[in-house]
Amino acid sequence: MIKLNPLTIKKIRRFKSIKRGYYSLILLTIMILVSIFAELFINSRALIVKYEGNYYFPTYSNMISGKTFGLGENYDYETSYRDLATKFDTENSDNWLLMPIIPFNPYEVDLKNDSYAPFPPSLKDKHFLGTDTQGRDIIARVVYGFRIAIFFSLFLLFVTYIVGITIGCLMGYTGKLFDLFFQRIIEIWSNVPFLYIVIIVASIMTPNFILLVLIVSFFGWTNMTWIMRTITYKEKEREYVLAAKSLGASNLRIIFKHIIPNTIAIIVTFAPFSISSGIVTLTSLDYLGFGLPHPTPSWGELLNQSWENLDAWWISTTVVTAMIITLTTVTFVGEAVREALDPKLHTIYE
Amino acid sequence: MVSYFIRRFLLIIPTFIGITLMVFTITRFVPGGPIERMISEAGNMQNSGNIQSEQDQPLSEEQIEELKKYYGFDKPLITSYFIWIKKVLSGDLGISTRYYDPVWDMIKNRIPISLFFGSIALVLTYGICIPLGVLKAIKHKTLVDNITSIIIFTGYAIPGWVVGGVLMQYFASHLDILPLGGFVSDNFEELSLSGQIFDLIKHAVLPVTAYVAGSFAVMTVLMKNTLMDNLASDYVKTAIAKGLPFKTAVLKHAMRNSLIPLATGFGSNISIILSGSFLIEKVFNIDGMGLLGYESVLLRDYPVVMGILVISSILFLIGNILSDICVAFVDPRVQFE
Amino acid sequence: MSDLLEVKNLKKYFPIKGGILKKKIGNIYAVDDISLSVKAGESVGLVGESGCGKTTLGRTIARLYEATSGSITFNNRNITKLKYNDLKSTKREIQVIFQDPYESLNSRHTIGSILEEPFQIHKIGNKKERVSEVKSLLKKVGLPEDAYNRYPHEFSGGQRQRIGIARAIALKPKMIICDEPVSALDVSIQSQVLNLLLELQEEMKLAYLFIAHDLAVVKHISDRVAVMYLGKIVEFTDADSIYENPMHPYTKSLISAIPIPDPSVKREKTILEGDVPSPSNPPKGCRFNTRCPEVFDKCRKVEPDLINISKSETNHLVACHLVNK
Amino acid sequence: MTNILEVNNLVTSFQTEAGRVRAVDGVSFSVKKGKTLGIVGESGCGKSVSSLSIMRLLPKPSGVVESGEILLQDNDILQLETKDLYKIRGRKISMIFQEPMTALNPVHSVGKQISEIFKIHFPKMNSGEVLNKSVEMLRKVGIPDPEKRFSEYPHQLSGGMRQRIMIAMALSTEPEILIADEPTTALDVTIQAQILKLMQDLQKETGMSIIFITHDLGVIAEVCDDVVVMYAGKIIEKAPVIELFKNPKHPYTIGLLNSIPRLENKRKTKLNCIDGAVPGLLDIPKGCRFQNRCEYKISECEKKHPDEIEVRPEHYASCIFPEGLK
Amino acid sequence: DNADKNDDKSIKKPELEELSDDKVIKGTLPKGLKWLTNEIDPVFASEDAKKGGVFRASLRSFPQTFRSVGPDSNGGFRSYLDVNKMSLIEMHPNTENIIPGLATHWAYGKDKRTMFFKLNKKARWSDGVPVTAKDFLYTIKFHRSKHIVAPWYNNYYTKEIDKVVIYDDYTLSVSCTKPKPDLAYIVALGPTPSHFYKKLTKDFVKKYNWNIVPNTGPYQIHKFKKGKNVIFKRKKNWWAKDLKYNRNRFNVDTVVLTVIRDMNLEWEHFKKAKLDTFRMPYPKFWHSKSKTKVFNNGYTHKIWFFVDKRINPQGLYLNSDKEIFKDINVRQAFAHSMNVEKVISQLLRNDYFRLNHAYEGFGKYSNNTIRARKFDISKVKTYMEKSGWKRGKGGIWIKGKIRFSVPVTYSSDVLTERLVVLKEEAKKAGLELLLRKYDNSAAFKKILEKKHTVASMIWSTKFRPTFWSLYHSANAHKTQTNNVTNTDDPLLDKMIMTYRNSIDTNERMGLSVKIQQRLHDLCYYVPTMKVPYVRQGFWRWWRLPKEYGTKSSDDLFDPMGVGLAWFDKDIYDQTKSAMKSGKILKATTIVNEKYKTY
Ligand SMILES: Nc1ncnc2c1ncn2[C@@H]1O[C@H](COP(=O)(O)OP(=O)(O)OP(=O)(O)O)[C@@H](O)[C@H]1O
Ligand SMILES: Nc1ncnc2c1ncn2[C@@H]1O[C@H](COP(=O)(O)OP(=O)(O)OP(=O)(O)O)[C@@H](O)[C@H]1O
Ligand SMILES: [Mg+2]
Ligand SMILES: [Mg+2]
Repeated sequence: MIKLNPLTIKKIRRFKSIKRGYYSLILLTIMILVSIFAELFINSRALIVKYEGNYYFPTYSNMISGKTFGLGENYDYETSYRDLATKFDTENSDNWLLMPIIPFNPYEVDLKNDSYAPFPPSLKDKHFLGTDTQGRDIIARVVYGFRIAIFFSLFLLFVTYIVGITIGCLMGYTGKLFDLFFQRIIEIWSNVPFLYIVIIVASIMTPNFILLVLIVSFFGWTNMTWIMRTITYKEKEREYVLAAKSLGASNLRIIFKHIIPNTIAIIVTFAPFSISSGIVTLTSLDYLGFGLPHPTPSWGELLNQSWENLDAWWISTTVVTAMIITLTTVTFVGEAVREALDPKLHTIYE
Repeated sequence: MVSYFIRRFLLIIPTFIGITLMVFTITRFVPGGPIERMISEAGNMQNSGNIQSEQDQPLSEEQIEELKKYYGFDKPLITSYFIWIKKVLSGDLGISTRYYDPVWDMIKNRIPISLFFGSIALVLTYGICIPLGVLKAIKHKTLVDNITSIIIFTGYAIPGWVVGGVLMQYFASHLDILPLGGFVSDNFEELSLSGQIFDLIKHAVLPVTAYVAGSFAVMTVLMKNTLMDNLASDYVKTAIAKGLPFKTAVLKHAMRNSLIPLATGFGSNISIILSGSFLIEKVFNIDGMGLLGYESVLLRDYPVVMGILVISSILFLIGNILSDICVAFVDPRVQFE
Repeated sequence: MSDLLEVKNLKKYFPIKGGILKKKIGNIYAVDDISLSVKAGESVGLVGESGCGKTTLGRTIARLYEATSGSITFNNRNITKLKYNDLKSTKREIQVIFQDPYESLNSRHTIGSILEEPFQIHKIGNKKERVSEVKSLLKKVGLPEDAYNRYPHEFSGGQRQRIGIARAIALKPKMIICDEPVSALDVSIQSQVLNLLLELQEEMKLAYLFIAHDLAVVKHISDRVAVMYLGKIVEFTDADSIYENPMHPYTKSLISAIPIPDPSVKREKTILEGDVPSPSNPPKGCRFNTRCPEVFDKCRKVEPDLINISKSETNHLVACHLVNK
Repeated sequence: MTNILEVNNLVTSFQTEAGRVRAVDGVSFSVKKGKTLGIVGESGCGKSVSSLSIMRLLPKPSGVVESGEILLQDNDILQLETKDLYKIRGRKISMIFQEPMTALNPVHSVGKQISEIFKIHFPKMNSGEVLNKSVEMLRKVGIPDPEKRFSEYPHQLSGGMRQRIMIAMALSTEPEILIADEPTTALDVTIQAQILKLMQDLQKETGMSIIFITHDLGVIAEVCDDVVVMYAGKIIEKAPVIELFKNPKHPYTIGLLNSIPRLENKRKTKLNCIDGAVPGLLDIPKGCRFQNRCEYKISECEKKHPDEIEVRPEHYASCIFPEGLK
Repeated sequence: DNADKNDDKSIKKPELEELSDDKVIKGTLPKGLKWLTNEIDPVFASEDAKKGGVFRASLRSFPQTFRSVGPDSNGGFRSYLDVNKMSLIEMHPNTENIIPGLATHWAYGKDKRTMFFKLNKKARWSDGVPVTAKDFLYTIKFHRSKHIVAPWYNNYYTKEIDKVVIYDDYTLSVSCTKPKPDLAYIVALGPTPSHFYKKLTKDFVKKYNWNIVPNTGPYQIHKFKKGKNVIFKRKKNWWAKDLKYNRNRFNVDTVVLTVIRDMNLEWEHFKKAKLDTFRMPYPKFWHSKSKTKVFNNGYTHKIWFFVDKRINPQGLYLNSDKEIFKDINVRQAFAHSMNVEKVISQLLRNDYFRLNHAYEGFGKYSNNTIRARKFDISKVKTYMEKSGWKRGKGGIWIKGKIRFSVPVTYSSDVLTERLVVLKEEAKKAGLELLLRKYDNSAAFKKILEKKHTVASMIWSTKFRPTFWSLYHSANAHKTQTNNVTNTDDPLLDKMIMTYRNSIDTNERMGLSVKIQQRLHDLCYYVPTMKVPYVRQGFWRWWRLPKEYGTKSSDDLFDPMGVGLAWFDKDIYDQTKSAMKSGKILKATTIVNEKYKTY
């Protein structure tokens, strides 16, 4: 096992002692894990099917057509496992299948003939928090929407941090013209109304995931760059850097072995806030209709639906709650990280 | 000092050109401007209403060329940029391609509205954050601190427009005690002065809450953290050692120093005052600068977009200078050599 | 014995930048026309008040700062203008120990990797050899072997300074620039470190440029001592004569200002008036004229040269009109 | 001679992440009227904490005086109501700190910071008087052109000047005791000499008592009448200054005095030194706190911290065989 | 009628010469004209109607201009201006016969491209100036002017309208460039107030952007607050108020149009009686949202009124220039993979109806035998296999490297939920739809540049079916034409050309039916649905005639268009007091199927 720097261990311990942040982190981790393996909990595909003595595991496999399970000659498309379950039940054979807790995928429109979406929460239908206006399961939409939002933010974080750290470090370290030039660029960049531009671009080209990450990071890199520049600027004047220099270390070595590791704390402090702003950005864009294309599960779209269907309280309640939980946990984690890395002396006098 | 500001102002120029040129370029290469709008209108028109026609197609190439000329899109990018900037310099922001009104008039009409919300929000933010930050710093890690932390971070986490939407649904639609957005009632002019004030307040409560909810946390925490730093500093110890009661030491010594970082952010708040948040304005149907900008972007009213950009970037740059002045005001160490 | 290090007319000015355009609006004359030499195995002490340019001089010699003008010759090689690759071999031979043992060690690296770094940079040995080399270094500076995997903050100030020393001697340099290596340490620890430095010098035939503001410490460790005032050397001679026979009024008052840890000794003190002037705006004439108790007209106009006044073979350089009359 | 201040069995502890630590553990000393008491010891041994305890200036909530008494003219400071405390601080006991750079508020002019003292303690004074008094104080501490300096800000002054301002502030109410916590450590020797001289002059003039904290034995020798040597939160030796330097009894004091490089020493000789380092507050050994660095250590030393013994008149040391040394 | 003219001497009509640089064409009336008029069709307003009241409606956005020509004049607000501009002749909404407008009489010319009109001498502009023949001449000049920046009008008034000839102040003729079927509707020009515009200049667009142009209809803009509202006032002495077909119409005194940017906000305003009616074509509002206090307590009522009118062809337009849709089998398979029925029945609560083809509602011009292709997986299979496609791994059809995966270009938010259902159903049929929503003009640009694969869109309709611009090969394979399917079929081309050039109504009807069949067979277009009714909620003090509306009503309460509704003060007071006391009135939902055709 790698030996952690005891200072780091101390910081981790300090973080753990901030209960609000610590439990938020646990909750957040669970949420992310659940969303990564959401297919196991929320999916229209069965987890296991036993049919005529063979076992099938449809969750992560290719589509299995209904023909395979004897649902009909023309059943060339994806088996409806819920129907299959009903069939198995009535047949009384030893065929059986196991469905996930919520047997719907986020795209599936589960409409009915006699009543109309949005359907309220129902245990019988297994829409535990109801459906949206197209009859899609709310939990499924929310969970898969969370997955997309969080990965969007992580990708965004990754891209902006890579760019920000590279340019920021160079600016702070080399200084001079390069620094001056990018200072101006950043000043300009951060003044450009970024949401407007994203809207303009998004309205003419229906962005996909990667494209949207790129567009948003195209305007999002300045923050991290500026932060990195400032830290590098301070850090490079510190004596341990001089010490490395006096040993004859190259600039690259100094940047990568000395400066960047010492800025990690600050980078880490900003990460949760970047993540929450990533989520908010995506949600806002989706809400305005300039985010990922339909029918991608998305909180923004659900928010939009919920404003329009207030009588369907389950939509607004669920999505607003999900948003509040996620964003507050992320924020609490961020706050706790900040406090753990930079504890404030609490001093008052008599 | 004067020369400092002159140079500061001079530095605005390249930044200003950079910002405007960039947006100008983007708007140039994006379809959906007045010409595209006319093309699509023409397409619809010949299919609509009473008029009967078979020959017609949407506009021909020559007609499109003519329109380009009319709107000045026939010139190369740089030329038209310079034409634009020359006009801006002479105080002419151009004409909206949507309303055919002078852009400046349109902006001018929105300024009071945004200013109203912005300044109330600003006053509230500072007015609440500073005392709250002080309280939290002194009561660090107590119940009061923890509870207010949870409240402000929750407020911070949820975007203002979501807060706004939720509040409006509850107070305006459900409880029906506050108006459904808008800036003032339709019969505003007919109201008495007190009625007008009351009407304004009624309309302002929710949007202001939405505006303030998010900016709260940042400021409060900033205030708290710097105050805590300052409380632990030597000079507060000195002040107390002189015989100053703790409270007085906080107010007279620690506070002023803690205001420095807050003053640094003051300038950017100035520009936010005016530009507002279009999402909140959209939710509350407030005709401010934010909404104007948003609608102009959606409908590709680029002169207005550029006009707002001009105003907001000048405000931002001036805001920076204002920040400098503010900081210099509270911090004697800062000098404009 | 020829000089290992020879510094001639070295100047280092820091530009004062102002305004938003960050234009140069003045200079800090941190090191202003300094010449000195260090022989192999010799230690030269450097004292002076805060801000007089000691650190700057040391760092300029170590090529951490770019000299404004003048020349630095090390081992008969002019290193003033060398570029990175050519400089590398010189860097092996001149090492630096810093004042602040807390700041000069990267808190994210273990002692092992801090001490291995010099070998990595200069591509010496394989991993195994390096580890054993580091272990022997630890032993040499009197640290336990298990320090290898620990982090700097787990050590006390004195121990950390030993780590700094170990790093400096790792590449077996010819010369070490010690920038106030003991100022931050407690008295009881200070003597440990001084002893270590003396031992190492003996053992490795090191030359020291020893910077401190405590004249007693400097005198203790040095063969020759230079006294600096506002970017200039005002007196430069061997350590004993600087104490026994100070010539420059500044040196004199410096010595008299040092509190003597013996309450029974009462002596007459010359207490200097006022503060050290700013190095960005040094006084005309002799730089000491604003505080000199024996100032006269010429001092305010003419800058005295640093002149050898010694009749014996050991040089005694002084820059004072009183002496050079 | 009368003691103006007596500290008896002071125990002060701090709440830290690793638990509660005693920074000062049963310290007793007294300050004579008109005299200077020096407190010397290595970094972290509890000098500042002792002095802050006297001022009741411990950073709350982490620092608390657990027990003991601090008698100022027979009144226990520790028992005072907060509002009475305000009347003592700055009026009867003043304090100056090590870092003149940070001890002054950067955003107020020095004049304002000095006048404040008068406003607190002499509320009846009108502003003209306050101004005159303040300027006079500045002049007294040797600040040239005090009228001009009055309106300047701390950053416009040099370190020495700032320390003078601190002294001016501390002395403007003519307190009975001045606590100077390493007032010259951050200054250059030539400036240090100025400040020390100033303090001595002012003491002569006002007849106040001084508690002078330093780790520089040279300074102690120059300015103090009595000395207290602290080690890891305890006093291990106290004596009048000449006695202490002539006849140090505690092995630590002896080691300390021997390890100082002196100008008159022979160059490049091996200095005597005390091996090892001061134990951290968390791993203070049972028994004598100095045991792991003591060359005379015997197994007895591990049992308990030795009591204070009056080895000679007015000379106390905490060691089990102080007489046996040397 | 000089008496009227002298009422306001300050307004002087310009002489004709001033109007035009070209010589005014003054002719002599041909002999033997048969002057027609129509006073025998049934009236459609109610005798009970009373004048008065304020009607509050909403605008989604503030109009960009009050001009009716030039840039951005074609927005939603345009209709409020148009309804207050009378034409020479009007059309009876139920019988579709010509009724008098500004002209009292009309006559057809022998050349089949000219019509003659006699103006009503009472006709006045809203500023009191009489409407004369010159105003029609000016219409042509006006619309041909470059200064109005309206290329489409420039075109139309040059290529379609040939000339206006003036015989005297109150007699004129209008000619087309060539003989036309349904000539009357083409030459029924509206006048343009020459005295108002005077000389047109380059700055027309800007100068007249917010000008309130004199009109001839019942209402005129009274005042407006930019960005907020526009208020119309009824003309107390409107010259045409006693015309037979105008009596008892246009009853409301004041019409207030307020900008409310969002439908949900509009709904909230309606519930608070800040708006008088609310349109609810969407099932959501009709069925569920309206289950609210004001409806349950009977303060507001609902009406569902079927109409019989030309249906706008909504649906999916396949671009046959894309490789995949060159194959008719694939197009048919595509059509059979669209489960429009499911969308209608399960999403839209069967409130909408399946559209069978692009030309429904044109009476005898429509082919009523065509039935839209239904969702049918086995048919999809047959067609796809016929062209050699196979089901791939994910169940999607593949052929070589091509997957049956097509992007659908659209721009309207309401379509999203329908397309989502179509997409999910199509997956079963082995077709993957990728939904690509663009901003309105971006989508249109893309479609006109023929870069789409499938476009989900809706065309507006005309009086008679038109085919040439949408389906003739002359408009295929090039940009900026309306043939967005790139239909290119020789047989079709021939029929379209014949239809286009014929002025024989029967021949045209026959051809129209045949062309529609051919279009159905070629399957470039998948019709989706239609909404052949008006559904509104309204506050109960608004009264309608017994018939409720007309055959082609768009908005039953629209005060200015058809203007049949009126404000009942008694009911208003009664309702208000009921609301105050919480008294529950009878909840009412009116369903009228008089004009339901299926
Ligand atoms: N990197 C730098 N940039 C600008 N000015 C500098 C820099 N380093 C030092 N100086 C200035 O140069 C002068 C000499 O500084 P230097 O650190 O060499 O003094 P010193 O004698 O080492 O002082 P000390 O005893 O406080 O360490 C000072 O006025 C200092 O402010
Ligand atoms: N606020 C505090 N919280 C926790 N521990 C403290 C605090 N202040 C001081 N200590 C601890 O108390 C011990 C004594 O500190 P003190 O400041 O009195 O030392 P000192 O003798 O003044 O040293 P120096 O010469 O470095 O000023 C130290 O170990 C220190 O770590
Ligand atoms: Mg230095
Ligand atoms: Mg201390």
